[in-house]
Amino acid sequence: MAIKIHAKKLNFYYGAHQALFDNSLEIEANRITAVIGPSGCGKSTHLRIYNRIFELYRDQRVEGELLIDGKNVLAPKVDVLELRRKIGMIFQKPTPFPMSVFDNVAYPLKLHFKLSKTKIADRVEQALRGASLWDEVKDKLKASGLALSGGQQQRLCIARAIAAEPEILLMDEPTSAIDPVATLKIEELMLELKKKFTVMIVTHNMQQAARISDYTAFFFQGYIIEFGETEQIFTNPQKTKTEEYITGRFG
Amino acid sequence: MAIKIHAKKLNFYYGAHQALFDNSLEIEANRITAVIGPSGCGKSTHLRIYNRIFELYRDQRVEGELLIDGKNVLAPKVDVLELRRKIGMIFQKPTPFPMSVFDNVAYPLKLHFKLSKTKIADRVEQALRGASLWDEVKDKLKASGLALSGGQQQRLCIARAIAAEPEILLMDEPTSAIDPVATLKIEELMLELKKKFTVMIVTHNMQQAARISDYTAFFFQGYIIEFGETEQIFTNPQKTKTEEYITGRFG
Amino acid sequence: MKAHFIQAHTILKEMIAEIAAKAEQAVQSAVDAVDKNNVAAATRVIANDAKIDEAEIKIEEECLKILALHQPVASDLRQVITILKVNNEIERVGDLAVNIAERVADMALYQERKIEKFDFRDMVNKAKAMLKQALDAMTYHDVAIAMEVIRSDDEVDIIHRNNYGKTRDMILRYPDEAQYYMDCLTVSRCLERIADSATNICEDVIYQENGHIVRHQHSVKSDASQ
Amino acid sequence: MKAHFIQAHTILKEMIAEIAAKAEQAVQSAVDAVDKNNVAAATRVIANDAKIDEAEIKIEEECLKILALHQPVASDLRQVITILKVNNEIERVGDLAVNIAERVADMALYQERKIEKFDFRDMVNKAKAMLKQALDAMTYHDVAIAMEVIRSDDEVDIIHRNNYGKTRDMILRYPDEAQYYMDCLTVSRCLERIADSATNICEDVIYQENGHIVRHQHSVKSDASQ
Amino acid sequence: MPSVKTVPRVALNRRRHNVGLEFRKHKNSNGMNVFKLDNIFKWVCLGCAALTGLLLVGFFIQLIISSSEAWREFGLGFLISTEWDPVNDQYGALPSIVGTLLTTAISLLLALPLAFAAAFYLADAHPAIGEPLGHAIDLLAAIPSVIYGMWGLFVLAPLMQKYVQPFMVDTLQLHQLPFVKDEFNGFGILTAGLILAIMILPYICAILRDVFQMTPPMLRESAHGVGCTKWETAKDIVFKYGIRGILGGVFIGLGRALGETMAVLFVIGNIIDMPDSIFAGATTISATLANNFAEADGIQRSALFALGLTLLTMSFVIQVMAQHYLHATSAKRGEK
Amino acid sequence: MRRRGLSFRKLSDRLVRLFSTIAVLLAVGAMLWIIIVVVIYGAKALQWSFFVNPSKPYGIPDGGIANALLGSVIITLGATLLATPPALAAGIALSEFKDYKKLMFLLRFSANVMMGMPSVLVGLFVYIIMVVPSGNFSGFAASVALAIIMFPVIMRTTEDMLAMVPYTLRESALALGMTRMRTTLHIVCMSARKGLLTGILLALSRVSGETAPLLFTAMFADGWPNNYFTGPTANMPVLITEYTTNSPFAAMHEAGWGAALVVTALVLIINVITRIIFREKGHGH
Repeated sequence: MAIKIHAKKLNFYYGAHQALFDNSLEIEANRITAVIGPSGCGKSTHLRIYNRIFELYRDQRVEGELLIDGKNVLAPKVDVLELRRKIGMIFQKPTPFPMSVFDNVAYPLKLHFKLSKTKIADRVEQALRGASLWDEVKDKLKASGLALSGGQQQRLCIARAIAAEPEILLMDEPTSAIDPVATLKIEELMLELKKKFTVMIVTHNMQQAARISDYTAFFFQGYIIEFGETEQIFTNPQKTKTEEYITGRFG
Repeated sequence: MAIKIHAKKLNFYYGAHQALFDNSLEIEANRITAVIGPSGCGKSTHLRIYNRIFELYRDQRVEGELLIDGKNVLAPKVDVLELRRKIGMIFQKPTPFPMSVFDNVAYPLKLHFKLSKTKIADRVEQALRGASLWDEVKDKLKASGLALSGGQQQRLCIARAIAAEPEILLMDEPTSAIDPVATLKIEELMLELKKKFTVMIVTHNMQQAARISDYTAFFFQGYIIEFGETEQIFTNPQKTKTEEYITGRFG
Repeated sequence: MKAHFIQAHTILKEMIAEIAAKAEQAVQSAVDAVDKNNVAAATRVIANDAKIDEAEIKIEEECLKILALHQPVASDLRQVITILKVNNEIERVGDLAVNIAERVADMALYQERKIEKFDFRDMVNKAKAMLKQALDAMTYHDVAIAMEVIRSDDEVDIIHRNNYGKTRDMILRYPDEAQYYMDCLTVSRCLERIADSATNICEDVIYQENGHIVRHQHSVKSDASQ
Repeated sequence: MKAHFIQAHTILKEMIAEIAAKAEQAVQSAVDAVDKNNVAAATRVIANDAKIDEAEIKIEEECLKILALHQPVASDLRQVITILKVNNEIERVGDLAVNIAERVADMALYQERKIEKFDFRDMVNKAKAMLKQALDAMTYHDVAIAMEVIRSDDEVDIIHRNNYGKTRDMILRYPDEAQYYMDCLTVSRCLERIADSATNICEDVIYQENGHIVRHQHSVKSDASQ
Repeated sequence: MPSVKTVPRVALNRRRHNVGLEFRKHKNSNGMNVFKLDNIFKWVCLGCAALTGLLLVGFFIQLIISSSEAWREFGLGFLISTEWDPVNDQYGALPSIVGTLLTTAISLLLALPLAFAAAFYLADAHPAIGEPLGHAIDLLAAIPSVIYGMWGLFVLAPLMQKYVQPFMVDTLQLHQLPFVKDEFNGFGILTAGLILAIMILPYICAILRDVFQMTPPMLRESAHGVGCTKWETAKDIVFKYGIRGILGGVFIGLGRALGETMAVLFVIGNIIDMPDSIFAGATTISATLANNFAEADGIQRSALFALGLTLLTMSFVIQVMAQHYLHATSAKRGEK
Repeated sequence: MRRRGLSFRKLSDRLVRLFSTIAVLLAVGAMLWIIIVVVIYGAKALQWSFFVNPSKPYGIPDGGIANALLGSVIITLGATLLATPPALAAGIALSEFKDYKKLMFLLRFSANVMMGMPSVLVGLFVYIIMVVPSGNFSGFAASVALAIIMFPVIMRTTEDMLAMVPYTLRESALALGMTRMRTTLHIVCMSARKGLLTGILLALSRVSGETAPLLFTAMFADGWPNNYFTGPTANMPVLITEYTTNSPFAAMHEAGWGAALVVTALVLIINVITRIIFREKGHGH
């Protein structure tokens, strides 16, 4: 399998406080890689390096290399906007833009591509279908994105993320603010998404990681303690810390 | 085993909207009874009848009988303040009162009982020990209750609830706002609590219900679909709806 | 959860169907080999058992994986556990087929002698039918068939008990052929144990469907008569 | 989760220790009964098996309950699964003890005759030691002991194979005593299978500790020689 | 934002995308233009934000400069001098300051308990009653102060003269207390305090209501859950929970009362003299300013600016206190 | 354990609740009283001529309020135009640029202090910086004074409203490859647009009844407001003050009440509109 992302000794700092230590990972293309660990272990922080969203905050900085398709995207010359187009991100809470369902998905398209109106409509439909949302919203494309239910909003965000034709999808606890039924739908959607994208998901819900991911990385206090096939992590973890965490023996 | 609470055909209304339908239950003393079901199924509503806390809101009303130790507590003549002393309630989020740790626990004592200072101190210690919190807070009894961590706050609320010598503890998703490690502690605490109290817990976390409860009631759309021993509910539910819910086949 | 679990569960069911087919085939081939004194066929059965063993381990790993990753409850859990146990029984059936096949070479030595042969046909048919029905019961979640299989186990037991007496008589009558009759008894015992396995599978199926463990309720029986 | 799981798990371990002790006792009593031609003792062994069966079902239910309610993963899951399987093996050992005991009445008939008796002592000691070690390995999570038991299984196999030949020879020599020698063979086979069960338990223990299924790696063996 | 539009448009740079889509825009490959634009936007916003700080400093500077003459003339004694004599160009601030403090104190004394009680009622009332009543009280705050002044002048002052003050003096014999005299004409400190009380009531009430509402429902429910009555819940739990917010609200009301001009101007009597009774006519700083500014010049004008500076300083201190408490509550809420 | 008496606790509860009901009735009663008085006295003045005629000096009949009304509208609109753009930008700065925490804290703090500033001082300030240098009162100076009052109100409301927009919305916009500016203007401000409008209206209603600053800046003139930048400009609040305090004539008192009614009505209308807009926003979320 092709390695899509190769993190090499990432160190991350919040001001003077070091949050990540020598994180190295190799992420396979077209697989779901789950990132688990106790709160504050750095799992979200790790993900936020990938699309350099951490740069919003002045006192945060990273050291190390992050190769995507072999290219170090942490290099200063890299075009951040283009990088972010290539890496879709889904957040903990659904964040539909304050516009219609259609415009929500069309917005990134218009931002990045020059397309005719019909082509935009096509791609919006395609993205909404890709997010298993088309059937539910096709009759209310003009309604506000905020009028949808929580689960639908989250799928709208997924549609928006995949509209710009990214290659990687980062999901930061995408179902933590969503009810179980909607969670189910999104988890099923992920099975579809991994056919086209490389998916990374941060989750505090171990069962979720177990259910949906192919690979699992266990973070603890900023270190990657163990990384391997999900099956192996959950049936036969190699590190005591991992074992303690997944069996709930912590604390 | 003694039946502590006997709900008889409870019907509950939010204004014109009926939320609960003919809820009948028999709750055993000194057992943990879990109430599970999808969001909006009425599980919290059901619990809020027990200490008549719903009466705070004008448009909510109940029909039916709720016998506690054989006495219908929904009768108008029942003294609500005394009823609430007898039924401790723990909420979704920790709600320490804006006072010191000590006063948090002493407050309900002073409210309901005439006690000397030393006796109050004794009982506060006893309650804090009962909530497995004493060792952690004995050196900061004067600190604000809000200064504790989330899990400690929740145990403080438990201490406060048990200080007034209740007989029943109602817990409305007591760990949903708390991190996994603290959740563990509270779950372990429950094992202790059930020795002295009759515990009812509403939870959206099926695994939690499975782990800690002796009996489980499954609510759906305001009806009690199934009620039985937890083991039976989770290995061999009798109703299709229950099966669908606990195996995640909903939606 | 569901989609992932269903996917994994479907794969599991296919795997168990496959191993069941293999085991059935092994029994059939072994019995045929006894019938036709076909040592080559018997050797093949013995060689093929490795595949069944391999499949058994794969299925078991898959079951454990499902338990660890999907943490099923209620009927889902019962199905996985049932498969875990049925898988074990099927592997045992495969082993028993090997045991039968191992006797073939020995028995073939007596092929030409004019001794009284054992007639296994009735027993073979019964045992094979039970095995087949048991697997069907599992596949189609059919408790009725499962109950029937459990009931018919007694018949096979009786046949085996008769075979035991017959063997003793035969040995007394033809001491020189003791080896052959002991082989026959082994075959009979294997068939009886295949029927037992079928019964066990059916008990598991009933657990899968009803959630009740019905084992041991109809008197202690496994290997009860030799 | 932990406290509740540990509580349930402890109970489970106590239960499995109890059933193991019962099964060991049954084997011991059965073998003693054979040795002393004590029909009464043998009858007691047969009667007591119902308790083992009952305990087996209780343990299995407890395992399923833990799986459904606590949804263990990693080593916790492996321990529960191991107990589930070991439990099954132990029940089988109990059944085998019954099989041995069932022969006692028959063999007692030959008590007074001056025939060459079988000496099971070596085999009994080996099989019993294996069973005990296997249970110890499980209790103390000791992979080394488990490996040793697996290795020593071959010795018992060899003894049994010798017994098989010896039986045939004896029958040829004393056809009138065929019944007795067939009983002896049955006892030998039961002991051999008890050793097999011990081996299986050890394989499960190794899985429990290492997470690897080691079964079938040391050649197909169960009942491989009669 | 006009300032942003003047920035040159981003250079278009078309290029092929691997899926075959055409890129619409995007900066040149190093992305500089985009960030320049972002930077300009940021500095424009920051500049506007800085205005508020500059204004505040400007207030002090301007008033200090304009009042420097008076300070030179009277020194700090200006603050404790009771004289205000335009004929002899002798000016002192004490009468105005005392009037200000007295009216403010009276208004707070009257408004606080009422506001707390009203907020308690509104927080608990059925929405169908509580909401309209709440809005009604809020609208009380929206009525321009000049209207209060008129109402005070034409309605309240006559009522005070005819009924209230006679009642207080004749029936309650309050004039035996110090600082109450049996001379009254409807105008004066008490009337002004009363008007101010009505004016600041909605402000304090609104903040208290926020405090009541900001109290997590679960906290209130848990108070009831341990068996508190509604009043016990309010005084022991909600009050303590929102104490800082309540203090902030009190200071906000205090600031209002201190600086209010028009409503006071109409009813206080505008006598620049030390008051000897709560019925006496007096003045406040802002009333003095509004009343005398038009005709004043020279040292009198400077003295008025000095009064203004005094008021600014008082108001500043009170606002600092208010912000201190409100900020602390919002920080606490932020944690939750 | 000895139990505390329940009846005493319940009685005090009832008494307090009775008192609180009275308090609300008092407050609402005061409002109704004021409004009713204004309506009763003011209604007499409301005639067509009252709205179309300019004000006349003392004693001249048929004086209206048209010039003052127009003047007030011009002054207030001027103030709104002056204050809104920089105040919005300032609000954006406060909520969006978290890099300069101490500076932002100071600015937010001074805005809060400015919001509580007595308006009479704002009048004084503008008098010093505008009226004195130019030598004359002007409507524009009044607009500046009102703008100074509006500025912190809009700024702080803007900040609060933008702060209510979840931070992840910004991040998700940026994560799609948007620039900071586009994110702020297209996504964040769009999300909060009703809140921003609420802030502007809030500020508007706050200043539309202000009197004290106008005394020092616009003053008053019995004529149409045709020299907004250079001369005293007629306006409602000062008209009311003049007619009620400095005039012995009943007709002028009556006109004052009429003007008061108009101002009160306008202010209350703006207020109610603000509330409705804000409530709709509340439901949207």
